[in-house]
Amino acid sequence: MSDATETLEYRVAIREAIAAEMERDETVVFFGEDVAVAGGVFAVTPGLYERFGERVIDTPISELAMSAGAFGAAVTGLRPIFEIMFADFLLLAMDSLVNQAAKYWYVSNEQGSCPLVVRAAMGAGGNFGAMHSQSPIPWLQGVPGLKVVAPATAGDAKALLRAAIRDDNPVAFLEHKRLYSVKDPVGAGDPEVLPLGKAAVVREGTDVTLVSISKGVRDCLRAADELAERGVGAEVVDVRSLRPLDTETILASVAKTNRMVVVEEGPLIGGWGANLLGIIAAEGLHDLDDAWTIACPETPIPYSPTLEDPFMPDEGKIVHAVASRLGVAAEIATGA
Amino acid sequence: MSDATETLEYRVAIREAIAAEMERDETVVFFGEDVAVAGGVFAVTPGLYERFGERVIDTPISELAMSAGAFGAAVTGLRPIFEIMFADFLLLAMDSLVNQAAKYWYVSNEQGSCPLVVRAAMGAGGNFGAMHSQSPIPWLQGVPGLKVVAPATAGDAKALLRAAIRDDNPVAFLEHKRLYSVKDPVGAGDPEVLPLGKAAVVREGTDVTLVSISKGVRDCLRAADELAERGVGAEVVDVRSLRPLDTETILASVAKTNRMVVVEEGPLIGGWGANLLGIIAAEGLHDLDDAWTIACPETPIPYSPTLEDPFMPDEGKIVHAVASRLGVAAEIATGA
Amino acid sequence: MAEKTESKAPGAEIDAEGARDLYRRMRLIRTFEDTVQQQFQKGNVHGTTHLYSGQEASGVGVCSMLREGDKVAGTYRGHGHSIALGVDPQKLMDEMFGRATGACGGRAGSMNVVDLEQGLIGCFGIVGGSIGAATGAALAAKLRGTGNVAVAFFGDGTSNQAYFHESLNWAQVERLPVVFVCENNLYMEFTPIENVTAGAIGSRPMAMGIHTRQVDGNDVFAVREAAGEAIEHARSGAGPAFLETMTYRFVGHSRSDPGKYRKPGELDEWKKRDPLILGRKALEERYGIEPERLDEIDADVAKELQEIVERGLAAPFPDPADGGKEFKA
Amino acid sequence: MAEKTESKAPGAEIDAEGARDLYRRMRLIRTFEDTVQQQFQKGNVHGTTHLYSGQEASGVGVCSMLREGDKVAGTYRGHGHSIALGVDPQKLMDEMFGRATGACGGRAGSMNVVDLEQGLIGCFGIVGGSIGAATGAALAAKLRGTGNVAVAFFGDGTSNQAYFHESLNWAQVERLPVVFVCENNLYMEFTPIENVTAGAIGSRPMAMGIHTRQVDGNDVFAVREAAGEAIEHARSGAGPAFLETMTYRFVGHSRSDPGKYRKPGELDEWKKRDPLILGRKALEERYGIEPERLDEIDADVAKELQEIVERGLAAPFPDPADGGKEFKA
Ligand SMILES: Cc1ncc(C[n+]2csc(CCOP(=O)(O)OP(=O)(O)O)c2C)c(N)n1
Ligand SMILES: Cc1ncc(C[n+]2csc(CCOP(=O)(O)OP(=O)(O)O)c2C)c(N)n1
Ligand SMILES: [Mg+2]
Ligand SMILES: [Mg+2]
Repeated sequence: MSDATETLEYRVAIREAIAAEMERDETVVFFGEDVAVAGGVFAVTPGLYERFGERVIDTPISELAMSAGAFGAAVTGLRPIFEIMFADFLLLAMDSLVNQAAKYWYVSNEQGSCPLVVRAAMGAGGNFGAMHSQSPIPWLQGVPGLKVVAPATAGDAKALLRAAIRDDNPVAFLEHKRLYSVKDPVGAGDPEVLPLGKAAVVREGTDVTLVSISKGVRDCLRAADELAERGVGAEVVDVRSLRPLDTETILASVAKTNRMVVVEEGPLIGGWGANLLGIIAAEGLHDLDDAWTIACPETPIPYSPTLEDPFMPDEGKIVHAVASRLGVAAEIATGA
Repeated sequence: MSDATETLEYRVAIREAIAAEMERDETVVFFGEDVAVAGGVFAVTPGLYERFGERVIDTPISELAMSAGAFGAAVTGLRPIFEIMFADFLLLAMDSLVNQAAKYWYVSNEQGSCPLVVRAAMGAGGNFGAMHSQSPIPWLQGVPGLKVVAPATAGDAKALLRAAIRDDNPVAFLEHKRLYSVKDPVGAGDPEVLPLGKAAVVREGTDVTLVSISKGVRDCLRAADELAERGVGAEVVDVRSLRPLDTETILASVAKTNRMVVVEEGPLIGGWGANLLGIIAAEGLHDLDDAWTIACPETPIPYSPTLEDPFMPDEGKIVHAVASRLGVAAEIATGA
Repeated sequence: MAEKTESKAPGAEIDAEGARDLYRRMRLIRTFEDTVQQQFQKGNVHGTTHLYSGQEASGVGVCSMLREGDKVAGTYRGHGHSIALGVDPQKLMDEMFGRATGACGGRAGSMNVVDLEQGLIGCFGIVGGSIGAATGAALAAKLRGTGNVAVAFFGDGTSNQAYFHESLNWAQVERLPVVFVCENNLYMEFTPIENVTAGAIGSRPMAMGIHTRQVDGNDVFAVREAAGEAIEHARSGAGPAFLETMTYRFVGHSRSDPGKYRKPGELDEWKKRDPLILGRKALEERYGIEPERLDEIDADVAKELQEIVERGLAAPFPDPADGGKEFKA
Repeated sequence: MAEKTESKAPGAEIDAEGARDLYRRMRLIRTFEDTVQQQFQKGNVHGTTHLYSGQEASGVGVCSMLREGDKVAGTYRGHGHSIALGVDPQKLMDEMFGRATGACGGRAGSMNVVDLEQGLIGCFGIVGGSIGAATGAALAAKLRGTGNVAVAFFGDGTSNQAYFHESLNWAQVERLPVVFVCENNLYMEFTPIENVTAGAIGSRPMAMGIHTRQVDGNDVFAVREAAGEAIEHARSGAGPAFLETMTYRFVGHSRSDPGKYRKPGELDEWKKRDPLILGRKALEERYGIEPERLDEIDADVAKELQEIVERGLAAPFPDPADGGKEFKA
C-alpha cells in the first residue's frame, strides 16, 4: 500500500506521532512516569520534553491520579496523552478510565467529550514475569465508550496514534513490548491517519482466515508464509481495534475462506478471541466450516524462558494447529 | 431437586452462608464499608457483627487497601471475605485482585494459596445510573486464577458462597441487586456446598438452549415458559460460574437442541456471552444450527426508566428474539 | 453564571442584595432537597438520592466566590453543589424525574449530573472521583493559562481513599490552581468519621505543604471568606488550597438510612446551627433585613419548586431510540 | 530463619558474632547483586532486575530484628530483602536463572519471589503492593493473636501511590502490628524524589499519628536499633510504625538506566558511606575485629557465589508441561 522508501522503528513511529500532533494542536499534552526528562523506560519519548517543555510532564507514581487528571483535563480543553508504563498497571487506573472517561460523552448527554489517549506497553515474551507481561485487552474491551487500539506495524502505530489523539473520546492505545524495536517500511504516500475501528486484510488467501492484533498479526503473517509452502492459502486480518470492532471485514473474509482462526496472546476464557469468534458465528454461522481460537494456557504468565516460550502463541503453533486441523501433512516445523 | 419446605430470601441466604462458614472456621473474617455495625447498605449482613465481634470489620473507603489487606491476610492464615459495595467500585480494587491474589498460587509455585472471597452487588434495573449498575464480569473473566461466580437463586447463593469461602484461591462472588429480595424454595436436603465451575440445566427442552447467569437465568426461565406456550421447548442452562467454565454441560445441551442463545446483561463486544458462544462454536460448530447473543446496547447504562428498561435484556426480548429467529408466530407479548 | 458576578470583587464583602442572594440560594437548595425527598417517596425520582440538607452554606459560600470559567466537580451529594453553582433547578429536577428535558436528558440521574455551561464538569458517583477530575481541570487551566481555578467538593470519608492522596500530591507538586473542599459532616455514610480515619483530615494536606484551613461550614459568610482566600491562593499560582468545611447532614445518607448512628442530641444541636437559621440571623443583624422579607423569599422559593415539579412531571421522557443508540464517539 | 534467633533479645545490642553475621549478610547481598549483574550480561538472568547494591544495611538491619513467624513483603528490588530475611541465595539465584530449583520453580523471576518458609510473603513487582500485603498480614496476625508483626519494604517514590495512603490509614485505625519501611534512595527510577513529592515523606504517617522515625539507612547498627524500636512498637499493640531509611542506590534503577539524573559527585559521596565500609569500620572499632577476618568473610562469600552460579547453571529448567498446565486452584 505504501510506496516504501524508508524504514521506521515502531518506538520512533510512536514518538513521531506524538510530536506531530503536539505540533499540530497545542492542546495536546503528554505525561507519565519518567517520560519527560528520561524519555521513558522503553526509550519511546526522548526529545519531546526538550521540544515541548511544560507540555511534557514527569509524574509521581500515581496511576489513578494520572488517569483522573487526564479525564479532568480532557473535559476542560486539553487533549492529554498519558503513559501507563506497563499495561499491567492499568488496573490501578481503571476506575477513572472506565467510570469517568468512557462514560462522559454518553452520560453528559453529549454535552462534553473526553479526548484522551492512554498509552501502555503490553505483552509477554520478554521474561518480565506475571505482573509485567499481560495483555490488558480482556479488562478493557467490554467498556462501551473506551476504544481499544493495538497496532501491529510501525506505520500503523503512527497513523493510528495520530487518529487516537484526534479522536474526541478516550482511546486505550496498546503497544506490544516485543514490537518496539521492529522496523517496517513506510512511504511518503502513507496516510497521516487511519480510521479507528477499521480492520485490514494484510494478506489474501482462500483457505483459512487468521485473525489477530498487534504482535499476533506478525506471527500470523509468518505462519501464512509457511502454510503457503504446505499448500494452504491463509488470509490474514489485522483487526487493529477491538472497540469499535470491524466485523464486516472479518465476515467478508470468512465468507470466502469458510474457516476462521483467532490468535490471541491471552486467556481463552474471557478473552477477545473467542468473543470475536462468537460475534462472527452469530452472524456468519453457515459460512463457517471450522473456527477456533489459539490462546494462552489459563494461568498467569511464567518467567522462565522454558515456560514462557511455550506459553505464547507463535508462528509454529499457528502453523501446527491449522495444518493439523485442516488435515495437511503433519510434519510441521515449529519456530523456524 | 430440593424437597422444598420453606422459602429463603437471597440476601438472607448470603448472610446465612457467611455466618455458617464463620461458625465452622474461625479463620473466616468479613470486612467492608458499613457492613458491621450498620449491616450493609443492602441489608445483607445485619447481625454478623453482633455475633462474631472483631471478625466483622467496618473499613474506611479504601477499596484498594481492602483488596490488598484481604490478599495479605489470605496468604498468612485467614480466609477473608470482603465486600465491595457496588461492583462498579471493583475497578479501584483490581490491581490487588488481579496482580496479587489471582496469581499467587501459580507464581509462588504452589507454595501458598490465597483463599479470599470478594462479594459485590452488581447489575442494572434499579435506576442507579451508569456508575452503580454495571456487571463487572467483562473486567474479571479474563483473569486466570480468579474464579467468577454469580448465583441465580437463594439456594445457589448460599451453597455457592459457602463453597467460595472454602475454596483455596480467590473468588469474585457477584450478587445481582435485583435479586436481593427474591425468595426461593429451599429444603433440608439441599447440599451444603455446590461445586464451583459446574453449570446446571435448570429447565429441559429440545428446541433451543438458553444460557445465562444470575438474574438472566430467571429471565430465561420466564421466557421459556412463554415460549413453551408457543410450542418452543427451551432448555435453560445456568452457567453459575464464568471461571472455571463448564463447557461440557453446554455442549451436551447444544448437541440436543442445536440452537444456543446466550443472554448477557452487558455489552456484546468484550462480553462473556459472545466469548462463551465462541468457545462452544469452536468445539461444537457442527451441532449448531443457529446461535447468537442477546446483550445490551454498546453504551453506558442510562438512568431514566424509559431508557434503562429497554436497555436490559429481559423475558420479553428473549421471547421475541427466539420466536422471530425460529420463525415462530410473530405476535409476541413483551413484558407480561 | 450571572449570579456569580458579584464575587468578582477581590474580597468576600458583600452588600445586602448579595447577602440576600446567598440566603435565597441556600433556601432554594433546602426546598429543592425536601421536594426531591417527597417526589422520591411518590415514585417520581428513581434509584437513590443523597441530599445536601444542612450543608448548604458550604456549597453556596464556595461557589459564590467563583468566576466565569472556573470549574467545579461535585459529588453524588451534588444537588447542592449544582444549584450553588447556578445550574437551573428545573433542569436538575427534570433529570431526577428522568426526563428528556433534564440536565443530561435523563441519562445521568441524581448522582452524575454534568452542566458544562455552568462550569459543572460533573457530579461524581464514585467517591474521590471529583478530586481527581478537578485536579485535571486545574492542570488544563494552568497549561492553557486561563487564570481559572477548579474546585473539588468531597466528604470527610473520602479522605481515606486513593484519589485523595494521589491527586493532592500531584496538585501540590505541579502547583495547580485547585481548591479541595472537604465537607466534613462527621460521618462516612453510617460510620463516625473518627472510627475510620487516622488523625485529623487537615493534617494530611498540611503534611504536603498545601495551604489548609478549617471553617464553620454552616456559616455562609465564614465559608465565603475562607473560600475567597483559598481560591485566591490557588488562582495566584501558589498551588492548591484545602478547605475543610465543618458541617452536618440533617437527613439520611441516602434514601435508605437506618439513622441509628447519630449520637443522642447531636442532630438537635446541629439544627440549632442550621445554615438557614444562621443565615437569617446574619441578614437581620448585619444587613438589617426584616424577617418578613426573608419569609417572602422562602415563600417565593416554595412556589418556584411547586412550579418546577409541575413542569417537570409534565415533561416528556427521553426516547428509548436515542438512549439506546450505538455509542458513536 | 535460624539467623534471626539472636534478635530475640529485646534490644538491638549484639555481640561480635552477631555483628559479624550482619556484615556477612550485607556482603552476601552485595556479591549476589554483582553476580546477578554479570549473569544478566551473560544472558543467564532474563527480563529485568533491580539491584539492592548500596541499600544493604536497610534490609539487613530490619530483618535482623524479626522473630519466627513475622512476615515480610519486599519489592521488585527484593533480592536484598530476601537474603536479609534468610532466603537461600542458591534458590534465589536459581530463580533468576529460571530453573526448576528456584525459589518459585522459575515461575516468578527477579521481581516476584515468594518464600513462605522464611516468612517472605512476596516480593511485589507492582509499586505499593508490598504495603497493602503487609497490612493484610498484620491484620491476620492481630486477629489470630500470633504476636507477630509484618514488615513492608518500599521506596520513596511509592509514598505517592494509592496503596501507601489507604493502607497506612487502615493500619493505624485498626492498630495493626505492621512496620512500614520506606527505603529512601532519593530517586523514583530516574526522577529525584523531591520533583514528584510534596513535603517530607515522614510527615505523611505523622499526620495519621503513626509512630515515625528516620534513620541513617547505610548504618546497619543504627537501622537495627531503630527497627527494633519500631517493631517493638508494632508488636506491643500500639499500632503501626514507620521507618524511613535514608540510603542510596549505587547501580542503575534496573537493567536499562541512563544514569544521567545523578547530581555531580553524589554517587562518590555516597560511596564513601557504603554500608559495607561503615560496617567494616564499626566491626573493627567497636568489636575489635581485625580487617583480615573481614577479608576472609568477603572471600568466603565470593566463593559461595561462585559455587551458587555453577550449581545454578547446572540445574534443570522447569518442564513446560508443568508450567503450562491448567490452573486448578
Ligand atoms: C469508591 C466508592 N466507594 C464507596 C462508595 C459508596 N459511598 C457513597 S457515599 C459514601 C460515603 C462517603 O462519605 P463522605 O466522603 O464523608 O461523604 P458524605 O456522603 O458524608 O457527604 C460511600 C461509602 C462510592 N460511591 N464510591
Ligand atoms: C504501580 C507501578 N507503577 C510503576 C511501576 C514502575 N516502577 C518500578 S520501580 C519504580 C520506581 C519506584 O521508586 P521508589 O519507590 O523510590 O523505589 P526504588 O526503585 O527507588 O527502590 C517504578 C515507577 C511499578 N512497578 N508499579
Ligand atoms: Mg461525610
Ligand atoms: Mg527510590
